[in-house]
Amino acid sequence: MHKYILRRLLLLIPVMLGVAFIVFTMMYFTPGDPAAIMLGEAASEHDVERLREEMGLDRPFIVQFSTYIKNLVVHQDIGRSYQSKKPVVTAILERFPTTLKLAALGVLVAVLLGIPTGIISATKQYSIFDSASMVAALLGVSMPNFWQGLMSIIVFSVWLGWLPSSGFSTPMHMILPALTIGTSSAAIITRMTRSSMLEVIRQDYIRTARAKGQKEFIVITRHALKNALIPVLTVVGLQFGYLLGGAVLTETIFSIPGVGRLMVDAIKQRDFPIVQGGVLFLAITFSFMNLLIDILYAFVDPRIKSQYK
Amino acid sequence: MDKNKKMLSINNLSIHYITEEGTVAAVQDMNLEVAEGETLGLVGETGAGKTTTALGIMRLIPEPPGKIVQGEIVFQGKNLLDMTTEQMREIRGNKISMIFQDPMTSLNPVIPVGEQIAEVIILHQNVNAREALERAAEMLEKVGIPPERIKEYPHQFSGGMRQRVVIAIALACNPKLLIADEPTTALDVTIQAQVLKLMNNLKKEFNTSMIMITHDLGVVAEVCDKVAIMYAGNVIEYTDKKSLFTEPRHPYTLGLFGSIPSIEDDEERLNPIKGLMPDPTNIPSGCPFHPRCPKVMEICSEKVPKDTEVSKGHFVKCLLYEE
Amino acid sequence: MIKNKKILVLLSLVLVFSLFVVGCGKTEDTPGTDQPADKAPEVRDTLIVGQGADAKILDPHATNDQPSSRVMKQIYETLITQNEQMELEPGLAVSWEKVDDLTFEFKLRQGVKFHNGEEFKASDVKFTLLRAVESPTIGHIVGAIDPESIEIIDDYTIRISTKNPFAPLLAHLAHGASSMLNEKAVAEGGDDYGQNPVGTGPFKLYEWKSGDSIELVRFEDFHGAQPKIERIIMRNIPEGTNRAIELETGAIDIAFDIAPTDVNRIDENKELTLVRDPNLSTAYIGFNAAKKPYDDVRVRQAINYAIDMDSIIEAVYLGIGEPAIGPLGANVWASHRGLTPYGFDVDKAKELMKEAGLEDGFKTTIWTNENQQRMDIAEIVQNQLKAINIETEVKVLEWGSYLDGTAAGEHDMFILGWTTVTGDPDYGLYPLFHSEQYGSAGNRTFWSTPRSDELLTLGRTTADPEKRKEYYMEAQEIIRDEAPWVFTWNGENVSGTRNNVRGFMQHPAGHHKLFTVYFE
Amino acid sequence: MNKQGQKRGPWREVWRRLKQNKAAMVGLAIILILVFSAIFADFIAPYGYDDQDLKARLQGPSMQHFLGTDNFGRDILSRIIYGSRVSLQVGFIAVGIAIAVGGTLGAISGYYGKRLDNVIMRLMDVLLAIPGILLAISIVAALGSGLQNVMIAVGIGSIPGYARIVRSSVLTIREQEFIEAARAVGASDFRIITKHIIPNALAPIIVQSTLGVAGAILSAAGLSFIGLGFQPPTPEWGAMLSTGRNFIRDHWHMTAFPGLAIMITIFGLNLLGDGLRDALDPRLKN
Repeated sequence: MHKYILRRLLLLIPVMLGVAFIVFTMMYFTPGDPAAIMLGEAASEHDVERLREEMGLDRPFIVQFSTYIKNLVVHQDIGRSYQSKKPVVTAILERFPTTLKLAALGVLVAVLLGIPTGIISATKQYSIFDSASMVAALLGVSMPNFWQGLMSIIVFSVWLGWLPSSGFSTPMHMILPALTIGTSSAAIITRMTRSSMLEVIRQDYIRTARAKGQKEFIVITRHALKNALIPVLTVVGLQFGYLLGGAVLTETIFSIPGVGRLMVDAIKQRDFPIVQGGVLFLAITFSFMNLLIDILYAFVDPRIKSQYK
Repeated sequence: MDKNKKMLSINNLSIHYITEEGTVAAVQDMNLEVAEGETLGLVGETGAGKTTTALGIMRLIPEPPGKIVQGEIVFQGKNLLDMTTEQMREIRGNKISMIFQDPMTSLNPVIPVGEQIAEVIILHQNVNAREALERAAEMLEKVGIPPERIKEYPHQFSGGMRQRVVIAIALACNPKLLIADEPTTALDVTIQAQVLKLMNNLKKEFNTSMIMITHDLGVVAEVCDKVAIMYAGNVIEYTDKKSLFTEPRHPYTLGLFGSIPSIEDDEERLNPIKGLMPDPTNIPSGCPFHPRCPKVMEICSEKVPKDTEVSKGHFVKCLLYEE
Repeated sequence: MIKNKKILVLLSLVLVFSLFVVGCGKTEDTPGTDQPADKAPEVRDTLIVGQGADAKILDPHATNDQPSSRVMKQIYETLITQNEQMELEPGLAVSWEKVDDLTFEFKLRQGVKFHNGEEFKASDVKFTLLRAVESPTIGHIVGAIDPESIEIIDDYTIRISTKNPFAPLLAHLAHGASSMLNEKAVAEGGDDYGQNPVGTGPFKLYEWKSGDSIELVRFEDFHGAQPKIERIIMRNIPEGTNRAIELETGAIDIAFDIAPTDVNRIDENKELTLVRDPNLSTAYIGFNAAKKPYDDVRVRQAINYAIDMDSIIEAVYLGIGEPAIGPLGANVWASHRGLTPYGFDVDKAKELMKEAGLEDGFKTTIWTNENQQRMDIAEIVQNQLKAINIETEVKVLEWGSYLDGTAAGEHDMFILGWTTVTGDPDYGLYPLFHSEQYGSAGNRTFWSTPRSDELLTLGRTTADPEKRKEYYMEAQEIIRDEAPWVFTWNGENVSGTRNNVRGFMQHPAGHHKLFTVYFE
Repeated sequence: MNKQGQKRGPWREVWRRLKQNKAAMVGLAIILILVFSAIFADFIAPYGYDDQDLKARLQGPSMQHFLGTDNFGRDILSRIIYGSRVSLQVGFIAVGIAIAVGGTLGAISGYYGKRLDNVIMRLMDVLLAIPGILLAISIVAALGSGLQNVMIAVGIGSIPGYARIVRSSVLTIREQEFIEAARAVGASDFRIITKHIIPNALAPIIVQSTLGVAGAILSAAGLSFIGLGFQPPTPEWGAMLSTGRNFIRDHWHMTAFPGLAIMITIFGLNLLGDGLRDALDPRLKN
């Protein structure tokens, strides 16, 4: 197991270097001079040049990239934001908890909504509940979440006045964003749980459990669920990673100061250190998340555990 | 051992599967009896309705699409079909146990085998979890698995070993009736013999009645007292083992014997039954076997044959023997 | 035993989530985000303001953006201040006098403390100005000052000179970029000074939740009158709609930059007060006069005639602000109010196009950045120019690409805005129309005439206000006739406040004082 | 195993199964209607997509304008109808790009294996590790906005998915007998890949791409919602929605209808995709 984890971690290194390189290259060739943006509509060429020099933008690509990697590897330093002059790590860590919380709440909503619905749907296949929740799930997948967010603001904030429309400070503030970001995941998890559950309850070992005289509830929760949740777990993990990276739309709609908005702003303002650091950070988080799921797998599924050895 | 004490009797049982494509009469007008300590063989091709019968007795037919349309299943004097789910759960795994066909899939892959055996013990016997595990270990030993392996998972066992675990689960509560659904089909030939022997020994030890589902007449010869041959949901011949092997009557049964290669006979070729099992949603009229029957008569496509007692305790569903 | 396994799995799942939810980010109980409704009618001492973007950095020499200026206005002070009528008033300097054409002498206020306890002295002024001059970010504001010549007479007297005569110097010293810093604080702050600002203003930074809010707390040693409120929380609420909703529900007390679509709603709401004042901003459609066919004045004029600016303003700004008649808004000093608008006259436009030999029109592009109003204008202009056979393609560019492209002269028509923050016409004309300012420096039309160049130079180097006014009047007439721009719109500051908010006054430059605000 | 002989048979069978699936047929109908309205927008739409009428701004639904008008007095229904062109183009072409590039990479990777496989798959890992929307935003920032660039941006993000599918199909097919047979008669690698391996990987690709089109449309709408992507007056649904956001409190119809259009489209594609999956792989059907 340890060996397996170590191998996975080592494999991450070239991937992350690749991420750094791709982002760096892309940013380098993106039109829009960071210095010019900082200086605005009226800045003399002299000033722009001075600033470019100050920022090190006048150096050739290879020099810039290798300096970046050197600082990263040797000094664990990924620079400072052009705009706020903050260390990139600080700038990201300030925002990350909010996004993490948003994504976690979204996944929580998705899990709490999706797994029970999926289970009930599967155990009552072809019932009205099943059909209704399947249509709902399909709609959930089909609904653009930014649209859903806007519509829920209209209904719950504007028309009914029940919930605040922006910010992320109190539980009340979190309800709409969490629902918005969690809906499509809930739908996906519902579908996944249902099909996985259907697959499992047709298995012989479920019949075995019933043949033992076990209660149906226990058959479902203990025998079926544990097996059915294994593939669902992957989806939950993937969704979590996806929500972390894709929170920007929800953050925009609800004025939530998360890492997604930081990134989009940074891209627009050509705040390259933030973009690079942020993408790297999210990529690592995402990869760790995947690793975590694979490890969790081993705990749930003894078959996989023995494979890792 | 009182051979005449009835353990189970099935009367006029019909089980249908109702699907969009049509209704399948998986079991039709079935009449069977199993006495205490007796072994009944249920023989037929795949799709003949054997497993449905077994699941019917366990009341584990998936509903929908399955439905028990008529009949009764009397176990120890009580009709199982009248029982509540609660009462039925008391019986399952306790008084009636079942061994399934495929040991590779009938164990839960994410639960250690010991717990899977212990589960049935906890359910039906007044013991706590620790005691149950101890008993589970004993059961493992009884079926020939070192009890130290109690904490291992099914994937760590071979097929034959897993079937032993399944047998351990089935016999853990000392059931009155054991239904074994082709318990050896999925196993290697050498293992098959071992497992059959094990079952036979245990059955004798516990004085259990048994329904042995199989398509293998060799298995029947080895373990059964009585045999019911099934074809397309019907028991077409029902008799004791001896008369089945000495004087089979139904053309289908004859055909079955014809398709067994025999070393003793000098016949050069096998005589397999021509044709295939009918589409279950589209059973032929009259006698369902008539399109394949070598002795088919005109009336066979019109009239549904009834049980005919050709000699004492030997029932055949064939118009050849109807008056 | 059996149960254990299941519980373990369940637990691990629950744990993972609860860890994320609870663990990261202790629940923040910002006093500001509490609904004031739950509070007793005690006198509120915390003011909550919503604005459209978070400050970038609180170092006046490192940025010149509006959201940062709005916060820094409460933290820092300048030698001279400009009141809401754009008149110069003493700030950290109590008086000043002209020594010669290039030099001013300032008497500094005594007993002024910085937030770190240091006393404000002439050395701080010198340090600040030297640091400012070196910063490329605000070069256009303090660039005229000659760093060599800053002379400390005594702790409370200092002389500042410019390299050349520079009439608007005092106005530039009133600009936020000339805010006074403390040398010790800057040195201590190092690279992180922008997160730890130290000024002499009535409020000091208490907490900055990046992207969410900035909390300021009253500076007890402030040299002037103590503000009545103790805390200011400036919340970042980018969406106009959300800002309005938050104001209506009482989650914030003041909302800056009310979106045109929300103006009526705020106005009609009995609990709210709408505050509207003209500001110093102007929006314009520019032509790249270095490119055909825009090098032909007739084409530029034709397009001026072909655009129905009133309907655009109505559709885009929904009646906020007013149509611009010249390059400077009404509240800029020496703004020419007598310029004749071109008006909407398609026939005249066609005539001019014919004269220019382009009655069959041409294909062109109109550039804009992602600003919603500018994109809207572009769409309508595109539609209206069809009438004189001009086929326009709207190109929306990101701000960075837009600045690059327009500085390099790759564009045809473009839409942009300008704010004459100093209220002085030099600031509003020189960077935009002088030939020395082509490209990135501000003149993205690449238009100029020798005479207008001369006038603009004279305007900035002449001390006599009457003379300056004459020069600027003439320059504005030339710009009108030469039509490098289609004058579009002069903006308004529109804020909304709760009814119990008192003492709020908008500054035309947009960075409103909040320390005069109190609750009733 | 004679693949050629079987080829027609399975697809007819798939179609037969698909026809029995009512939901999938509903999905197919939705998509066909969209395709139809995209092709014949000029005839169906009551107005042009950029016919401004500044006097009829922000009108609610009425007999003249079934879905109301926008802030420039343009007919929203017409814009939605024309918008189907944009969305379908983006969806299908983006997925086309992804299939072409991803499929090729996956085929090469799976077929040649070893080093090349390792390099390509790590590259895919890199792409996967970057959050999709940020990747798309960065690409649009680098290339500039516009229909074409959005397609590329959205397409690049979904390359790894197809590369993986094709690769794994290739890996399972590579060793099968008919490939050996083709090799034995001296077929070139290219021929083997295009004639034998690709057709066999088709089923999972079809399923993935139906759902992929839905994803691409959503991504593109998301991009233009953030304000990146399309040049006005392109009637892109996400952009319409984004504009409508400013008017959401008084004129919800500007936001609601384009959103509904997106939702119905994605819904249709999902129905069809589910149906196709069941039809192509009957084992998965419940």
